[in-house]
Amino acid sequence: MPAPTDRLPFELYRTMCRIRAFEERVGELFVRQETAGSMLHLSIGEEGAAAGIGSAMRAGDSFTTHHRGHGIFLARGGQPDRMMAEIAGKRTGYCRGKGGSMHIADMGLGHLGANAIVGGGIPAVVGAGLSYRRLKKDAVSVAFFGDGAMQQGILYESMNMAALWRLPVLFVCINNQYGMGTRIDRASANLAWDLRARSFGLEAENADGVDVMEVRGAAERLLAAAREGRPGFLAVSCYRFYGHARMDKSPYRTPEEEEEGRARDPIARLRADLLAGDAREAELDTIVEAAGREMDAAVDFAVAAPRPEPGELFEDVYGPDQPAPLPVRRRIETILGGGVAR
Amino acid sequence: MPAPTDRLPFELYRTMCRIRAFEERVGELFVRQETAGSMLHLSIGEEGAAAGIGSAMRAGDSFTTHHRGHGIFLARGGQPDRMMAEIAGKRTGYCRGKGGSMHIADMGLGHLGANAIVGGGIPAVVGAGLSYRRLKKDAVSVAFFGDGAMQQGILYESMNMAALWRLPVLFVCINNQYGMGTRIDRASANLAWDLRARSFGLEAENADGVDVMEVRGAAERLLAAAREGRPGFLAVSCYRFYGHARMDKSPYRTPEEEEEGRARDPIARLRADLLAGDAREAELDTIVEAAGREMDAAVDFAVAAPRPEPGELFEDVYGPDQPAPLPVRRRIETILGGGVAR
Amino acid sequence: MTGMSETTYRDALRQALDDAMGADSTIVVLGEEVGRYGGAYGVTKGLIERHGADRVIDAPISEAAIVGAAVGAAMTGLRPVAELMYVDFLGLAMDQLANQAAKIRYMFGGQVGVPMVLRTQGGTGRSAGAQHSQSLEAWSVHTPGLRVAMPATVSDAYHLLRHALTLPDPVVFIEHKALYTRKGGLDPAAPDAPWGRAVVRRPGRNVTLVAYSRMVHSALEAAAALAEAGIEAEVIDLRTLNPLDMETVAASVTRTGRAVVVSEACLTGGVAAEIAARIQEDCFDWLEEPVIRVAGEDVPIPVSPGLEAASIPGAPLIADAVRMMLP
Amino acid sequence: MTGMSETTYRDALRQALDDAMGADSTIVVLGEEVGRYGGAYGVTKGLIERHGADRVIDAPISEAAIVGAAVGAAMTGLRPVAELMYVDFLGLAMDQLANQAAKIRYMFGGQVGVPMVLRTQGGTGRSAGAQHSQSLEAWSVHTPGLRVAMPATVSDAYHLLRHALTLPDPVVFIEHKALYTRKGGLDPAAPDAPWGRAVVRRPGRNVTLVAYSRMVHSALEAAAALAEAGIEAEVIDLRTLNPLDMETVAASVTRTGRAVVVSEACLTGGVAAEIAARIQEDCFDWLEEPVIRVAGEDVPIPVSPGLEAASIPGAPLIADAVRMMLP
Ligand SMILES: Cc1ncc(C[n+]2csc(CCOP(=O)(O)OP(=O)(O)O)c2C)c(N)n1
Ligand SMILES: Cc1ncc(C[n+]2csc(CCOP(=O)(O)OP(=O)(O)O)c2C)c(N)n1
Ligand SMILES: [Mg+2]
Ligand SMILES: [Mg+2]
Repeated sequence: MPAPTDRLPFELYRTMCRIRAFEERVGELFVRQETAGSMLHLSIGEEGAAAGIGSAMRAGDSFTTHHRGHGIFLARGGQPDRMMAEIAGKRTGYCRGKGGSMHIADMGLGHLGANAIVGGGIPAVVGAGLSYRRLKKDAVSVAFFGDGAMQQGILYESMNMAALWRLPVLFVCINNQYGMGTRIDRASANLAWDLRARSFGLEAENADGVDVMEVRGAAERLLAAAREGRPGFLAVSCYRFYGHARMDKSPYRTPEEEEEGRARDPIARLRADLLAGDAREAELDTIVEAAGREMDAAVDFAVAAPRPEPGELFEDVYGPDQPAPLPVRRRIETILGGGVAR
Repeated sequence: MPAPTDRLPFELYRTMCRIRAFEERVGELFVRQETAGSMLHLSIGEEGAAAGIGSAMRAGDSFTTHHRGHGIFLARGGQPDRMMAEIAGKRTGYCRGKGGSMHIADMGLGHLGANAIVGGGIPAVVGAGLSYRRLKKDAVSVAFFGDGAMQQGILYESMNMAALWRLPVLFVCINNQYGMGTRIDRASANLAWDLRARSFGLEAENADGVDVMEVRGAAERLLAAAREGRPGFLAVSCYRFYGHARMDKSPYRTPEEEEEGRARDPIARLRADLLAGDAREAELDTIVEAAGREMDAAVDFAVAAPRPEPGELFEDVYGPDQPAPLPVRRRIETILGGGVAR
Repeated sequence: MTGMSETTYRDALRQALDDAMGADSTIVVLGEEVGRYGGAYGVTKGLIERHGADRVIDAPISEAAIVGAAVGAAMTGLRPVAELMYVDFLGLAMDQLANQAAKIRYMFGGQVGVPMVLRTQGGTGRSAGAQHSQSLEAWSVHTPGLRVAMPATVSDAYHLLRHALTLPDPVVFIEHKALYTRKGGLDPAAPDAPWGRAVVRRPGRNVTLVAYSRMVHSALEAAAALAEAGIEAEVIDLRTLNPLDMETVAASVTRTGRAVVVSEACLTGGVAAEIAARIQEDCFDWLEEPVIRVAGEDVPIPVSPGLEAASIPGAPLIADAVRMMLP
Repeated sequence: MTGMSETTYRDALRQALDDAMGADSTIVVLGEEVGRYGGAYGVTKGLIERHGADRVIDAPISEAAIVGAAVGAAMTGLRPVAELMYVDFLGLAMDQLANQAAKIRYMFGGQVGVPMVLRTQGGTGRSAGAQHSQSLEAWSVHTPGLRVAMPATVSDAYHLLRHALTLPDPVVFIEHKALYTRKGGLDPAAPDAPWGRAVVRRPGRNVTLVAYSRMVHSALEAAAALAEAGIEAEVIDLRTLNPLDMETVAASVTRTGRAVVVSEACLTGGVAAEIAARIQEDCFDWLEEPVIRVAGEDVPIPVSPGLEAASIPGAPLIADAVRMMLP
């Protein structure tokens, strides 16, 4: 549900500030060792992609993300407290603490899941597109992935299928210039990825992620086309402000490059644009502060949240009504007690 | 080793006639149930690709093929008798009867292997390219595959790697219009496959497989470029004259389409061209007859050849000097005899 | 259709798909050559005419994306039947099967399931070579979250597939290429046993033969040969490998005191190891002899027909193993 | 370098690669982030500076093609070390590993081998979640043609890798992410035992604990705890899963009469089943109790640290299993 046009830039500003505030706090939480897992990938610098595309999607649309997907989820309505709790491995998190940052999902909001396999979540949107067509649902499914996934074969298999079957699907590459320590030009022989997409039968556009309005415009066009059975590809260029994961200090980048990259800040850019229009500093500061408070509360929620109960280990391996796997200890007790261990 | 230019068309004619004669006979052998295996894929109609490219390659170059690779192997020097024996599952075949039609190989001639996995043999040429560069061998490695493999992700991963690392590699798609019963336009969203290849950083050309000289010309250019570190892609269009496998009667094609397709016969075409030049019928007939005699002899060789010995089942699972796997019967005897079954 | 009739394994599978698609409009069939061609082994022949190209979908040769698309479809309201033409192609799609389909319900805290069936076929018997003849059920059996069914009979071909198409979780459904033309009785109203239960195909008191898929028939053949020498072998058909019905197996082995596990898959690391390990766990005090595995040789499958046949167990080896076991 | 010195598992692996590359110019290292980044877990750090970008090759995120390229390179004169950053990514490359690398020598009648090493790491311990914490050795162990090594100690990290780099066949070399910082002694001139032989890490007479990779240390911990109660557990480190040294295992079990197999991989269908099946085959008459498996739970690995830890066996469960087994 896009906001009325004149409020849109403010809404996008708010979304981007919320993402940034979320990521900053989740990074601190990591340092405090309150997050679950050794891997935490922050999307700071990539807010333009998340907000621009997320805002152009509709209720009912679905998506998958890569491992750097907090921002996208927030832009699609993810609740920061339940997200933060999930990232902390807590029971009140979106996935009851079993998924964490890299496997967060929410069927209610159409989040078909983050993925720790580069490219792993891409073909699911082809399947979702098949569903929507067969079930006559007016919805688009969007795969978000990084530039690294441009080298995974399954992307091209999926692109071809979506185009062949004219499915309501959009492929979005968030090109932050690096896959871990590898710059795109050392991973990809030809960086004109829109040509790749076209050669597989897709509509294709590039957008500059520093300009959220440009991203939003491209997303609107491609989502509309996808809804009509012309699936597409959108490459959004941006810069990964910090390391690959929270521990990585990016020794493979020069300070100059990083400085230049961080200057391509979609939040600062939109703020400047808004101030050049009729926005006032105070109004924007209010947005920033509110985002900060919201995310502080999310942190508190996550830290205070309960851990999963031990027995939950065996839940949800199979569907409801299906027997749970037999714990190894129980097996051994049964065997040595002379019974049959199912 | 290309023949002197003026003899080249005659050489190509001879190669194509030999391939056709081989395939016809191997098809008959199948009907007589003398071949091993339920699967036999004939390359009749595709001789232009095999001869055109095979003749442009040099001694020392290597290649992998798909499941329809007899013609290519013959064009690279494969001995019909040992090929036929292999296809018949005989001990004097190229692979001692263990590989059959779909896994024939000959390291001596640089045949790194046919493959029963669509796309399965493609990345090996990237590895061969790495070897040649590191070992300073002036050689190119060529992957031959069908149009069906244009939808396998590993092709694009391999293309990207070859281009990124500037390897002496050529990718050749033998587009016979069908993958089993599926016409290319029902498998591939965009048929401009040369664009796909270019978008991955390769040089790319299309050639009409009915014209072996055209194929040869394109192959020469692309092999030369590959040798200089500019890997390429060549799509050769042709028509699969008969069914997918020997049993398939292609009910999914119309008789009209088949007639038209079979009219695109590279052998008939070259014969006409030669006769329009200074060739005489008798000269060409001699070539055809010699090919027939050669292949008859190959059939006799294969039929008379010995089957593998039972003990060969356990040979070559691991390298020389490595112990062979313990036969199941021996295991059971050892266990029930009270010993330790390795 | 009710009452018992004679049909083939292939036709029973087709009928299961047809009946299920009639009963559940969310079922779609997706795979290479499943539509117009009717399936490489003819299982889906006619389905596209009956249910339309919207539900019987010919896919490009993209195994990974086929399975991945099925996962996405299953998460969003469809019940897809994805087909891998050969189980040997699992290596191309294993990430989507094991890392996605199998784990999604768990990773996402039970929010959503992946009710899909991966239909495929495996095994030897057609000299199809090392890349088209494998028995790879072990990979799926070792993946929590997947169910695995391997029907041996015409009736099970129908009923296990029908049941698989009602389950909330991904099912790897592995047919056997050498069974398609096999004939047998089918009553669509009467399954041999509930899903997840093994069935005693032949009763006996001297030894228990535990088998699944085609090896059930080899075991029955061996049992018939042994009977001539007065040895009564009980033959159990596991039907599903997840669930694995050890109760039925243990009930038999605690009576017979001897167990032979038969599997076409190569011995080392195969499902027969799991079954053997469980039998000795469950029936230790009753066992007169070690649990014996009669399985495929630890070699790739050769093309040459004689070697191919020698690479997997046949009734003679099964019978010999039993003879060696008996006093 | 000669004589014993103290180092880490990570450094020993790096030294093995470094020494092997010095000795054999056909060795190249190929994988994601192996060069400039030095490997996701730092194993290859510095190799690119020492051996050049021609031999330490940073690859795009294309697991299937990485393994496939290694296969082609191995067939044409190089000895590649391909790296999969996590064993969990095997599902993307399994076709190239199992259908190509493992079968080429056999399918081609012995004409050529595929002397490559697939280095990867697995296991839990970093709350890395269901797709980054698995123990998938069973897939490779069930694939004839592959060798499989899983070092538990610093010395084996070095020596097994050095030996793998001399073998004529593809070796799947699986490190454990929780062992990289582990310290231990290394004498580059003196392996603990030849390749393919298991090693008794602690002698004992009451029970045999058979383990590999990280679980060797858990088993040793359990043995230490048991010793306090006067129970002497013998701990065997298998070191390689193919070859699988049952002689050493049987020599122990025929003395102790009791065996516990310990594996981090989920229980059903895991390598522990193969080992258990073989122990009861080989030592049936000596066993006082069934062979017990202490393995990972049959669940995907959850992220939440407490649940993750509970999903795999620890020393307490191993010790308890032994206590339950003893009279
Ligand atoms: C299949 C697979 N290969 C490798 C990895 C390890 N890995 C995790 S993130 C990453 C880099 C991904 O880069 P990109 O797709 O550009 O996403 P970014 O991290 O830049 O957002 C790699 C190599 C993985 N998780 N999955
Ligand atoms: C990975 C894989 N998927 C499916 C198959 C089954 N199959 C064998 S050949 C074939 C068609 C291949 O078509 P194409 O690549 O055009 O080669 P052609 O047979 O036309 O020469 C298919 C689907 C296979 N062998 N391997
Ligand atoms: Mg990136
Ligand atoms: Mg074709």
